[in-house]
Amino acid sequence: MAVTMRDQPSTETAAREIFMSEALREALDEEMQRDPTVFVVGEEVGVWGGAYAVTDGLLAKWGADRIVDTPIAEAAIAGLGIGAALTGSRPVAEFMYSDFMGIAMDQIVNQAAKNRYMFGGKAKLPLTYRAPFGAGTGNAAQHTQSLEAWFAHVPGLKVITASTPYDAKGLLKSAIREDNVVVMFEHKAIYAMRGHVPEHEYLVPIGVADVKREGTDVSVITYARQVHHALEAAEQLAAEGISVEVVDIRSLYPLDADAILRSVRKTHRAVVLYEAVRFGGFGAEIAAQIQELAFDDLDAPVLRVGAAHAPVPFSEPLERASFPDAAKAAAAIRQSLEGVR
Amino acid sequence: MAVTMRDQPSTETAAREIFMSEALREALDEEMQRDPTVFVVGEEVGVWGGAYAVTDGLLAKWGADRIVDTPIAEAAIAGLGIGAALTGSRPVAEFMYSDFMGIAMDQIVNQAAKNRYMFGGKAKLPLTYRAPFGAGTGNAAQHTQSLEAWFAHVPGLKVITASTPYDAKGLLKSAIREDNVVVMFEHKAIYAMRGHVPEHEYLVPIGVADVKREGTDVSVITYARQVHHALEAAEQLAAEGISVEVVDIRSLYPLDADAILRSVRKTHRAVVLYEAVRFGGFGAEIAAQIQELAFDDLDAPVLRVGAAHAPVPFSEPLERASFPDAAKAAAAIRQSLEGVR
Amino acid sequence: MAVREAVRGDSADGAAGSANGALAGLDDAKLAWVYLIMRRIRRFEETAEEAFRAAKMRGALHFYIGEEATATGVCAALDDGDFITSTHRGHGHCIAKGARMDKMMAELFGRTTGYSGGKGGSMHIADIELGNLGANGIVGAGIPIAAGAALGSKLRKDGRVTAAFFGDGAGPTGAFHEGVNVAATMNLPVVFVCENNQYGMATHADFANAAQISARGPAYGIPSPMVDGNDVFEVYATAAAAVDRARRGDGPTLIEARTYRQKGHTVLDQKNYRTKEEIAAWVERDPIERFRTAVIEADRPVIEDFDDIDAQVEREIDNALAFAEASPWPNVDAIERDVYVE
Amino acid sequence: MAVREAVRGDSADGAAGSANGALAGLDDAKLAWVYLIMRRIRRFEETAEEAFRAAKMRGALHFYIGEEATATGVCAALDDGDFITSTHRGHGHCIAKGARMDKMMAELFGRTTGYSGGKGGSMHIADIELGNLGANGIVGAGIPIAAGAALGSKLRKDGRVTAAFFGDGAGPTGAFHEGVNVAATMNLPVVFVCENNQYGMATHADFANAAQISARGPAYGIPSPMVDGNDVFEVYATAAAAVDRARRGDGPTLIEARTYRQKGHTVLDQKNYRTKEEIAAWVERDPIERFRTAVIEADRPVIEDFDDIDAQVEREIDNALAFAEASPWPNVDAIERDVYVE
Ligand SMILES: Cc1ncc(C[n+]2csc(CCOP(=O)(O)OP(=O)(O)O)c2C)c(N)n1
Ligand SMILES: Cc1ncc(C[n+]2csc(CCOP(=O)(O)OP(=O)(O)O)c2C)c(N)n1
Ligand SMILES: [Mg+2]
Ligand SMILES: [Mg+2]
Repeated sequence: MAVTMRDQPSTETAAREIFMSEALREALDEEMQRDPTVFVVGEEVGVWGGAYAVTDGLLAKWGADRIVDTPIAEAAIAGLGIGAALTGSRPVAEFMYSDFMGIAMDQIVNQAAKNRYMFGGKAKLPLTYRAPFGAGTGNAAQHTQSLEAWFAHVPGLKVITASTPYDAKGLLKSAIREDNVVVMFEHKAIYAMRGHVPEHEYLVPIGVADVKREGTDVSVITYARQVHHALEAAEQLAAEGISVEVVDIRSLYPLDADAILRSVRKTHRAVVLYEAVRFGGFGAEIAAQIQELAFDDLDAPVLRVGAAHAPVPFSEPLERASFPDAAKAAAAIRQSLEGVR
Repeated sequence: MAVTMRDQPSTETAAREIFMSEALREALDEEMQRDPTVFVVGEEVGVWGGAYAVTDGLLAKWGADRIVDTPIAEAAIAGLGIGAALTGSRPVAEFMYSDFMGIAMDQIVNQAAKNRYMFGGKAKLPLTYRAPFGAGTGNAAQHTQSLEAWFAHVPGLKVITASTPYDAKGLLKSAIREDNVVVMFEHKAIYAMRGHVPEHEYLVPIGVADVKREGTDVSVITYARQVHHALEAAEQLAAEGISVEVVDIRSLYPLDADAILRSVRKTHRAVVLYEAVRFGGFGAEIAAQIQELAFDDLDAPVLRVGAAHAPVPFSEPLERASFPDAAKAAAAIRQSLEGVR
Repeated sequence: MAVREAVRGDSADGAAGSANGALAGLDDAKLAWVYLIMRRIRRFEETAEEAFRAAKMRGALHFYIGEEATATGVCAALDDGDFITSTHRGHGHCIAKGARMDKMMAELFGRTTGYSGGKGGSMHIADIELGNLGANGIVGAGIPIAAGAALGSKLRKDGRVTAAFFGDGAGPTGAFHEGVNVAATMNLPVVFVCENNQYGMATHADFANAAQISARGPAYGIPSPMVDGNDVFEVYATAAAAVDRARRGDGPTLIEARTYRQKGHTVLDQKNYRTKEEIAAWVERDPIERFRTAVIEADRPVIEDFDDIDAQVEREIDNALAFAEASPWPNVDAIERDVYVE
Repeated sequence: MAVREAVRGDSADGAAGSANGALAGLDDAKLAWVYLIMRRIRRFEETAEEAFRAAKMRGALHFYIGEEATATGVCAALDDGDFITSTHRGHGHCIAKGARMDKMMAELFGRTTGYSGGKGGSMHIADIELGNLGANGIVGAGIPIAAGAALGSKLRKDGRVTAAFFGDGAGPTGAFHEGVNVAATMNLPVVFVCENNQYGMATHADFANAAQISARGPAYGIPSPMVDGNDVFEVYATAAAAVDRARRGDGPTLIEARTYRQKGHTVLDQKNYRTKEEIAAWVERDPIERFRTAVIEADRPVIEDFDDIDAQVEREIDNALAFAEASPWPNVDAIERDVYVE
């Protein structure tokens, strides 16, 4: 899947295309170089190099004091991050799969997210949690969930996710430099997607959405892997004369509502596309905000495309059909256009 | 706070008013009587009688084989329920505070909720999780959250919550009889609210909303304690000639969208009132559905009133101001009426 | 320990003997059963690996090859009505508890005829009727569930025992501790079986666990014997004693079975975290070979039947594969079915 | 163990001595410090209780009365730069780590001048500058955080040690096990201090924990001494050895301190789960009284100062109460502040 990069500098050797996993590795590597208090902690981040190879090679380069392998103990991993962050380090704690964060929810939500507030704003927690999420890999119900809505609902956390290697690198670097707790969800199915990443250093700010494709008829508000389905649908629909704008929110919290509203006020129609279970998913927040803040601008209801109301099934035809894809996105876009008042 | 009961039989000794905690206890007691495989398990459910006295006296009546005290081990409590339910019992597992469910999220979400599906629909899990939630008690950030949105987003769980002793008893009895995993959230601040509960046995079905007050100008869609704030606001506004309908959803999943839409199609305006953090809360799902399914019926955007974007503060003025109340509900209702197109 | 004469294995896969009695007193039928189960596990996985490499299935496959004696020895000590909880590496437990290989294979192939109708895959196979409460993709998560099954048995007084299988990698999890402690405080009829196959992914068991698992018994006031997990007789004898203790109402036992996974963590694992020599040394101690040798050395006539058993297993495997390949894919209408009991 | 001459306590509350050295060698200044801290804890809570009963504050208050020797003995063994994590019953730890009682009292009163500006209350007081990483409303949750602080110290090579306080009720939690095991595998500079005050709410420690906490050391390959938590000398000596071990890089220690909460679980607890005799027997062994007696028996002249210390503490308490009552309530504009670093 080729991705249109809007904010990349045109003067670069445009040829440098790397995998998203590599882009993330570069982010870790550069930030470890920049700040000696940055370290990585998690299961199999060392010898194994991370379940999705993001930390591959970093142990050899940085040693076991910067790339800290842990036992299988997600609550402890979350807590190691908190304690280290509170006392002067800048940890990046990895969950091998976001599905395992269920074990660490108390530490993430009751401890990390609330620490600063409960204690009156004195502590800072420069702490990044990374976690692969999303489906499409045949790993079934306990390894393929999209639970970002849980975290976006928790004050004290910032929540980000990238659709391209460029964004992934820039967002992760910003997250590491934040003095707040940031949860970064990385979509498994696009770790091996290639995209341009410049040689020079850059950051992608947290809280700023990115229009990945401009259009005038319908806005698709989306994130992570679904950005690519949206772009695919937009490409298909362009042939039918339908102009689709694709807004990649990149941050769930803080949400760049302005960018979303800007787009919707232009197109007057919105489709929210996300891979989590549709019911109760983060798309509901986006839809609720759009209709509230741009009610008079809407020519059709905000539609949502999300996953089926079921755990993720293993079998390929079931898994495929459970999730949004370009065809479903296109269908919703068409439906949105039919709903003219 | 007096509550208007709509579905109570009028022939009863209307005098029998009991606390919500008693109503819940009656539900447990009756179901334990009815089915010898029903048992209660949790922290301090026995000698102590439950942190909110719901199980008070049950140990003396039923003994330690039916009222099972556990160590502080929420993941184990969740798992005890799962294992017992899979093998022929019908457990009611209690979390002392819903805030502690963070520790048990893996068991609840990856195990209980997914078990039946992952294993091809053969197992049944007649399992009820009970958990006090909500604020207003000065118990601060780690004891007063409203995290129902997390659970409503998880296929395989049913999620219910009551605003009255009548509903509490009827819903809990239904939950215990379900062959599915039901999570019942009980609002702490209304355990000590009294309301009519008939002597005769009855059930309140899961998945059916209840119009707690009829009105014609604006629909307030709400649940649990906020129902009372909505009713208070409705009462106040009635004096101003504004007729408010209050819909108590009672079940978050399955959500009785028909009942909500029926109301909104009548009033053409909706305010969603909930006590969780506004951003990403369950009210977003309700708002998203209303605007999608009743777009042409709406005369104003669906408004949402929820809690501040912060952990729950301890200090009384802060805690009070963080949460919706009748005044805030009334303000939103008025705002909804102003938004005439 | 209750004596079971019930024939194990499923009729579709052919008759199988039963196993009970003390180690020395294992009769021929039981020895035949043990061999049958271990061969089934081995051949099932070898066949699944081939199918995976031929791109006939997807997802993650975690092979139990080299660890057969543990599941087999433990399940030989269980009654048919007893329960187990299993892991991501669950094929062996599943087969040892009597599962049909055709339905297992079909599940790995993602077909409707599979144990989970294709919804689960390799990591999510259960057979409630046979007492297998399920494999699990979450390390350690079966342990509290096993405690729950045992609590159920205690309250229902059904006389059943639950065995919880888990790896050395589960040793550090909170679920382990919460589950074992609760079970011990309540004296529940459960046997915790740690399959210490030396690694969890690339992490050595001794790196992950601050002390050996068998040192944990005193922390819970329960016995924690260590056994050679590649010696089916030792596993059986120890498990039988633990099951007995549990059934008597004397509470849990924590067994650490030292064994080894001869294959990678998953079928795709190419990582370099152990030496060829280490692997070779453990292959030398292959549980099936050791079992055969022991039977030969004991001069037990049942050895004559082993060729027949091999042939039987080949037929079962061929059937299972053919069944799986011929089975239909699930219909997408099924996606939202089976989430709830309607 | 590093020698600290730094004056403990906060200047607002008046000067306080320091404590270090071996048990026998506790000099008068240190004995005075120990007495000062224990008296502060006792009087702070007695005063808070009165204020609560006079409806001047809300929420839940968990009193440490009767357990003063544990926090005091442990903190006497820590350097100022060392860290602690605390619990829902955190006033004692907080004071022993040098907190100001005026800001604590104001926090209990929900005022802006409180440690958390009124946002935390009794269960959520921290003082990062004094190394107190915070009380905690979640049982057991401080343990992984303490491991994290210790990991941070190890990586930053800052020579600091972290002490994690928790109750017997935290013994069964997954957080305990994950935290302690990880710390032990990584040899982190942390001391785990289980304050076994016999109960968690109405649940006896022996009901909740299948074996005594001090039996757990071998499960993690670390020492797990049991001490009389009402004997400040014994607590101090054991903690000092553990801190020493941690600072040397030899890894964690798990200390079980047997003590007793003389009050109910919270200020509102009226439940009937222990006998009057049991309570009376422990009041007999009151840690402050025992400390006084020991000082008298040892004929240490510092005893002469104790009345002055009492008087000083009364002044501090009066100040704290007046400060809290006179302090402003938080402004509602503050609700969404302090959630993030801006
Ligand atoms: C809670 C959790 N954390 C991490 C994983 C990823 N994971 C799957 S298997 C595995 C290793 C498990 O090791 P062990 O328990 O020894 O079992 P083995 O694979 O050796 O049979 C890991 C880390 C998981 N599935 N669940
Ligand atoms: C995870 C969790 N479960 C339950 C509770 C409710 N709770 C608060 S204190 C307490 C008892 C704690 O006992 P212990 O650890 O012995 O501390 P103590 O109160 O005796 O000091 C319980 C059950 C909690 N706060 N956190
Ligand atoms: Mg292993
Ligand atoms: Mg205690």
